[in-house]
Amino acid sequence: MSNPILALRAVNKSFGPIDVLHDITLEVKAGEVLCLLGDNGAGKSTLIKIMSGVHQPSSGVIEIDGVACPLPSPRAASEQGIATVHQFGGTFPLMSIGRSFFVGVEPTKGWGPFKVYDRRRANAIAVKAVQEFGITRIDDGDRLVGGLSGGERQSLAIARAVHFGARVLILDEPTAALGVKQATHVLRIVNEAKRRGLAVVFITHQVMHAMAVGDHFAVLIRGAVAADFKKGEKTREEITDLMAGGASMASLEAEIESQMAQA
Amino acid sequence: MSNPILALRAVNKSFGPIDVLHDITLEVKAGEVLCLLGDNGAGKSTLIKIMSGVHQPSSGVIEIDGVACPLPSPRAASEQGIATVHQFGGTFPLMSIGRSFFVGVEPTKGWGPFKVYDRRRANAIAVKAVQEFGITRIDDGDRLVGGLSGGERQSLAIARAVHFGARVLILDEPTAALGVKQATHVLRIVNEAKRRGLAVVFITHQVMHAMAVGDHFAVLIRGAVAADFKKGEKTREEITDLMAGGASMASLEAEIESQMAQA
Amino acid sequence: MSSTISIGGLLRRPEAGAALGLVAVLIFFAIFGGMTFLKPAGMASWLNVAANLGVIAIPLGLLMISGELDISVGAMVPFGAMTTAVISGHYGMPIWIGVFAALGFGVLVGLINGFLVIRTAVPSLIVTLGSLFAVQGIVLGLTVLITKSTSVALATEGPAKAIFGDFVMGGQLQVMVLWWLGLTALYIFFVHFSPFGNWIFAMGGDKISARNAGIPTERLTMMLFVLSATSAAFVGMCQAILYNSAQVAGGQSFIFNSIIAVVVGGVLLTGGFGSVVGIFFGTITFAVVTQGIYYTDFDRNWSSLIIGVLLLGAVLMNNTFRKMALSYAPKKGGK
Amino acid sequence: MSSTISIGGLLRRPEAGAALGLVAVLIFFAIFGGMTFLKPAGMASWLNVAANLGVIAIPLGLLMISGELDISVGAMVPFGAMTTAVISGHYGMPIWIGVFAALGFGVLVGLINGFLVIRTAVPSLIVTLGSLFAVQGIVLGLTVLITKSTSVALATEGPAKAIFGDFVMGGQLQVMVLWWLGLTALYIFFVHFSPFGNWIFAMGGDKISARNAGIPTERLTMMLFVLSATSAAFVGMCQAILYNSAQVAGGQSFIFNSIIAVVVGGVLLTGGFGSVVGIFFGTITFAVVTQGIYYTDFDRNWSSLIIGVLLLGAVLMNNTFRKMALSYAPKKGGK
Amino acid sequence: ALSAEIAVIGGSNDDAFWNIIKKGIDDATPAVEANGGKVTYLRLVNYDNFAPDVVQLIRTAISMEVDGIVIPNWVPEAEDPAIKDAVAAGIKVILMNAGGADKATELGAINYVGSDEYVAGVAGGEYFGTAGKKNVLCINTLPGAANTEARCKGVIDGITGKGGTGVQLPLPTTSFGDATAVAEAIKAELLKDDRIDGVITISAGDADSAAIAVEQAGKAGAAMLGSFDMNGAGLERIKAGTQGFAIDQQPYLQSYLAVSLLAAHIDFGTDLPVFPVLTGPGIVDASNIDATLAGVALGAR
Ligand SMILES: Nc1ncnc2c1ncn2[C@@H]1O[C@H](COP(=O)(O)OP(=O)(O)OP(=O)(O)O)[C@@H](O)[C@H]1O
Ligand SMILES: Nc1ncnc2c1ncn2[C@@H]1O[C@H](COP(=O)(O)OP(=O)(O)OP(=O)(O)O)[C@@H](O)[C@H]1O
Ligand SMILES: [Mg+2]
Ligand SMILES: [Mg+2]
Repeated sequence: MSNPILALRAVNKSFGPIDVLHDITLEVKAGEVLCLLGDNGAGKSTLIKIMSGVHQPSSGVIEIDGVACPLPSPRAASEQGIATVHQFGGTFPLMSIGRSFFVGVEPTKGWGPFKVYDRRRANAIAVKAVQEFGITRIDDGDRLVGGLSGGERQSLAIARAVHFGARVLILDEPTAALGVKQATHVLRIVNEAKRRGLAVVFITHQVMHAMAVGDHFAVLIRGAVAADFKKGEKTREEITDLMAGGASMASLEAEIESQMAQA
Repeated sequence: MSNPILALRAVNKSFGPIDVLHDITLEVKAGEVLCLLGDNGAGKSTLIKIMSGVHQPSSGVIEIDGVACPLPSPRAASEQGIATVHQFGGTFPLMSIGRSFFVGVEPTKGWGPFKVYDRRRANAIAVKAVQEFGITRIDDGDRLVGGLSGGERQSLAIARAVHFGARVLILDEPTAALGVKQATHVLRIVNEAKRRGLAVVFITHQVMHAMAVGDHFAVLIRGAVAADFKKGEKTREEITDLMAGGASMASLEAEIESQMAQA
Repeated sequence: MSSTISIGGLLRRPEAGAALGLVAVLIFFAIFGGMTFLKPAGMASWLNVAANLGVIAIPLGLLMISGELDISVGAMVPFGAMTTAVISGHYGMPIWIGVFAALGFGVLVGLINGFLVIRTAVPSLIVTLGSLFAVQGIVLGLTVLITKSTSVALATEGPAKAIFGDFVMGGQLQVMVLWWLGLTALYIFFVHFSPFGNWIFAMGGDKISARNAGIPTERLTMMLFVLSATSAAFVGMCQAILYNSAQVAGGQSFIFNSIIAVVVGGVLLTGGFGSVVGIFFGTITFAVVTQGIYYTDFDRNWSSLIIGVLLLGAVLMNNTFRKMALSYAPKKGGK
Repeated sequence: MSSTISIGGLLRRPEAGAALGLVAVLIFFAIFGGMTFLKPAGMASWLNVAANLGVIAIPLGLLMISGELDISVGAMVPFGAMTTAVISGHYGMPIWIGVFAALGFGVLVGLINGFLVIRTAVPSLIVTLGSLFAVQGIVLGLTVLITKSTSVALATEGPAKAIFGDFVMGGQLQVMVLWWLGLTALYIFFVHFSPFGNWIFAMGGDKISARNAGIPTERLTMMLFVLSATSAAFVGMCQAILYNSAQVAGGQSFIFNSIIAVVVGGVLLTGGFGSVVGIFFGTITFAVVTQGIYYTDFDRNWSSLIIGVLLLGAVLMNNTFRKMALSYAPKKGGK
Repeated sequence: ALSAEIAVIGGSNDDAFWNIIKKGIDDATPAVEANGGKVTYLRLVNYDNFAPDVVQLIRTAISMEVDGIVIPNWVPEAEDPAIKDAVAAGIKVILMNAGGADKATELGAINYVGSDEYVAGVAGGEYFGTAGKKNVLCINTLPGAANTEARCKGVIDGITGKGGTGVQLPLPTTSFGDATAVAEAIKAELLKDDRIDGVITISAGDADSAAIAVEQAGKAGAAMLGSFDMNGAGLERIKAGTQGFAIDQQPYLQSYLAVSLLAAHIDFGTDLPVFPVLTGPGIVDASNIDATLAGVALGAR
């Protein structure tokens, strides 16, 4: 297999007295989807915030292409080709769809000091990207983001990261707010990104989604990597148990299944 | 079957020029779980905001126990025993867990004008309710909500509604941000509420979750009720298609499934 | 366990920073201002200032906790003073009519402010800026129209004088200090012990969620605006009785001063966080800083600079504590 | 289709409300103030006021769009004026040294404001309130120390006078009007056409998401604070040259006035929404309202009241339009 | 008691007038200190909350256990009780700048040093009248404040006494400290009412704006400009003939004399037979401009 694009070596993170991550060592390889699994509060979001330059590790090293490379800011991460969809936010309620899509990397026309923001092109690209997610209701890039539904906004944020993620695409629970159609589309996009040789880090609480795209799985329990395995090395049931923080889900699953059976 | 606790009759809703809901007629019965399904932007959240007094319908009638009963404010709804977990928000970052849990219905001790907020009792109840969701990390009701993870906050909001929902419990994508364990627990709670004779309205994008608890299903497509059926009347595949806004999901499902099979 | 007192628990209280800030300025002025400053007469000097400011600062602070702002208090102080002076001084009616009229106008302006904020969703800074100008205009216009002057004398005797505008405790402390302490106690009870206080914090934290949780946000907003406008009118009324006169101009300094007191007291400008005790400390800190200068040998020309620097220092200290509060969680024994 | 002009498209622009508000007050004063008000001399009267206010209001408005506030402009106006007057008036050095020193101090104070806001997370209202006091103290202390006076005369001739502080176009318009128009055009380009403007809106909409999107929020915040402080120093400097004199006092009115102009211009106080053209209209509206009074026959004692009411009216009109903007979407043909 | 500790109460920090007062205090201080005494200057921060703030300063001075207080009696109703308390506490009081001889006697103060805002205003109004002006506009940028209202009232009464008319123009707070807004307001009034032939401002800084306004309105030469107090630019205008006069109460003398008299009274028991001590109003115009300019250069005028 190829060398890792992005690697964490013995990374720790604490907020004041609260230790959130312990000795995390992980590798993200080109053309591979790494699924980060774990219970609520396990530290997944914190971990990817370190990968995207939002937080700085308390100790430990971030390597890019095998070279130690601190990411002091989100800008530094995006200059390394790392694009992230965070769990919350990412869009700007009072901005137009086009402007929100291109925020920070606005397309321009003209030359020299007279470069102007190319509104028409930005709107066209943004609307196209969002419509590809099956959200055909949106056809005007000048509409304000604040008027969109939760899922529509989430699709916009994902479309943005996919559009700009040059080497690493990090998605924190991207499908959580999405409808069946949109979620399926996100999974298809993840596969497409993988095929194009990007490294993808994917966080989800849905086993089916994880198994549909993951090549490699890392399970966090209380801030430490509790399991790290390849596709096919564990069964669906084992993964489910791990996602639940190591608790045996057998009984719970059975319960739900039995209710479904009654249906 | 019993009479509906809550019913909407020919309800329409538009925001200025945007028509969001068309002629919705729905019934919510005691001891029954109504699953609201539909694509992103179909109007599910808008619909339940009408049921919980947040929005007023542009036309149409809300009936409670068969009597027309407008819900001019969320307070009016909660006085009718309707408790809601909205898709976003619901907790207060800078408040303690105990205070956030009891906001608006604070427990007191003492008498007359000297009734004081009973912090110890509030904290104890809140911590217990959240721990029942499997979130054992939280053991101090004085901690601020702002320091919790997304799932932890969501659990807090759900625990709150379950605690106060006297007759109707409305949950808008409650499981979206939750881990496997927590989501399972929510489903168990929904079943428990049903058994206690509450009416539950449940919104989700996960077919499995819907089928695990739903007795009755209503599918919204572009703001109109496109299908309204009982448990067992449709197959999993048909429901999935409807959830995707009527698009045939066969091909997409197949695609994902085939990828899973490769695993 | 939750009732034992721990250092962590103390430090995460909103008033922790304010208390430390107060101690710091007290030490500063004890060193540079000498002991007169801490003798009864010296203490009375800053307590009187703190009392007049504090009666306005607490309701304003509650408004800020709930996410609103009220600039119009700056016009309500002279309005309250002038109403009393015109009614009971110029027209010579019984003082109680003047008192009730002043408070009544306070309620009225508060209702108008609250109504406009609720109904129009215009930010309260702007609504109350508008009413600041409007009330200033009304006070000037009406006073000149009625009395042909901008300064009206008022002589009060009897119980009203003793209750609202006299000196107590050996003639040093204004009776306002007692009002301030009493009101502070009342506010502490309502905000931190009665369930009602919780609502204010919830509103400031997330107004939509608060409304969805069934809190009557609109009624509460109205109430808080009425409270702040009436408190300002009350202070004006008491000043008119104490000083036997009322001027048209004035009161604007209360705007910035009370905002400063509130923020130094640890209230978050964006709402949702703060405490009455903190505002209480913040008010005293502000009064000590502004009055303390007079007891030092610093050149008076530099007093603004010193006030500015002390303020920034107090707020910085404060902020450090809020951050500690947010990230604080009890340490576990084992992992 | 997105470039055709539709009524819906026009109405959802942030400046729509401001433009209508301006038309309304112009009509109001055309009726009550008569035609003098619209003749060149009358127009110059409000244009001059608008220009001085506008040069400060636009950068302040950008700060507000980005979610911050700068109160210290109120002290930067006299600071800029006094720096020029002391250097070129009292010490008699070349005027250009005074000009550059004034602007240089503007940059310096802006950097300090920006630095404190970024590093300490103290709300900018409070940081700049602190620096307002501190700068006021420095201006007073230093001026008196150097000149033994609080008012310094300054005589300027030659190009500097013509460029910064003279009258143009028949001796009615201040040259500041040209600066204002030019700067407004520049700001419009940078804010609405260059990609850079997008960042300011993003920051105001959601600072964390903006930072996560790779926008250098800290550098941008610094820049905006520098811009507002320097613009205020610039206005002060020009006023000193125009009026041949600088006072230590004054300038505070710029604080509220520019906030009013910005908000009447449709900028959302909480950030993320607004436009330079809107601020431009808002500034003119404010100037027309405050100056128009003098062309009417209303009793001058009531002018504050009229200003307050007109302001509230303009903001209300404005708000109606913002609501329409948010809910606007092009109507579809069929369903 | 030997070695007098004296407190002086005065106006706002950044006000030119009070800065000259401070110069007088500073010049008188060495003599007091030479005898082991001390002088403290208590200044209002602003005029926003006038009467209460002044009384607060008096109380502060009493609490400092000083031997003597120099104080302007701006708002008698408010200040009198506090001043009586000071006198009752054995503190020697001199009224300065505002109050007058009768008040000094009534309150038990040992003297009154100063002019009077109203009297100064009357002098200004009469100067206009003597110069043949008929319609005078008094620009009040701080309407409602007792001292500025007294100035304008004096002007109006003065010109009325000379057969003319006077009006006060109160400017809203939105224009306070904005030179352009003040200038344009005055210009607008001049444009609107062509009969105005005299303009007077309540402060020297406002006169800088008024000068431009008069010129802009095309009334240079027709409308006479006057001001209360003076600054460098104003004196230059008087010298150049574009401003008619400035009303000077010689604040330097007020504080210098008040502090010296009080200290000598406390230290040595001296008493001045002159009662009251009047320092103004003096009018500065083309006739005495050069001597005045010399004093200005030293910060004493
Ligand atoms: N800024 C912060 N300050 C203090 N504690 C924090 C902070 N951010 C996160 N935490 C804590 O760190 C732990 C991990 O949080 P994180 O958001 O990484 O969880 P997660 O795995 O993403 O959970 P979820 O699945 O619910 O999103 C939580 O217990 C949370 O309380
Ligand atoms: N306040 C509003 N103003 C204007 N349009 C709105 C408003 N609220 C919702 N909408 C529009 O109404 C439609 C339905 O929104 P709603 O939030 O009800 O969808 P939803 O079914 O809950 O979607 P999701 O599954 O993504 O949460 C969306 O197209 C949205 O753009
Ligand atoms: Mg997370
Ligand atoms: Mg929804």
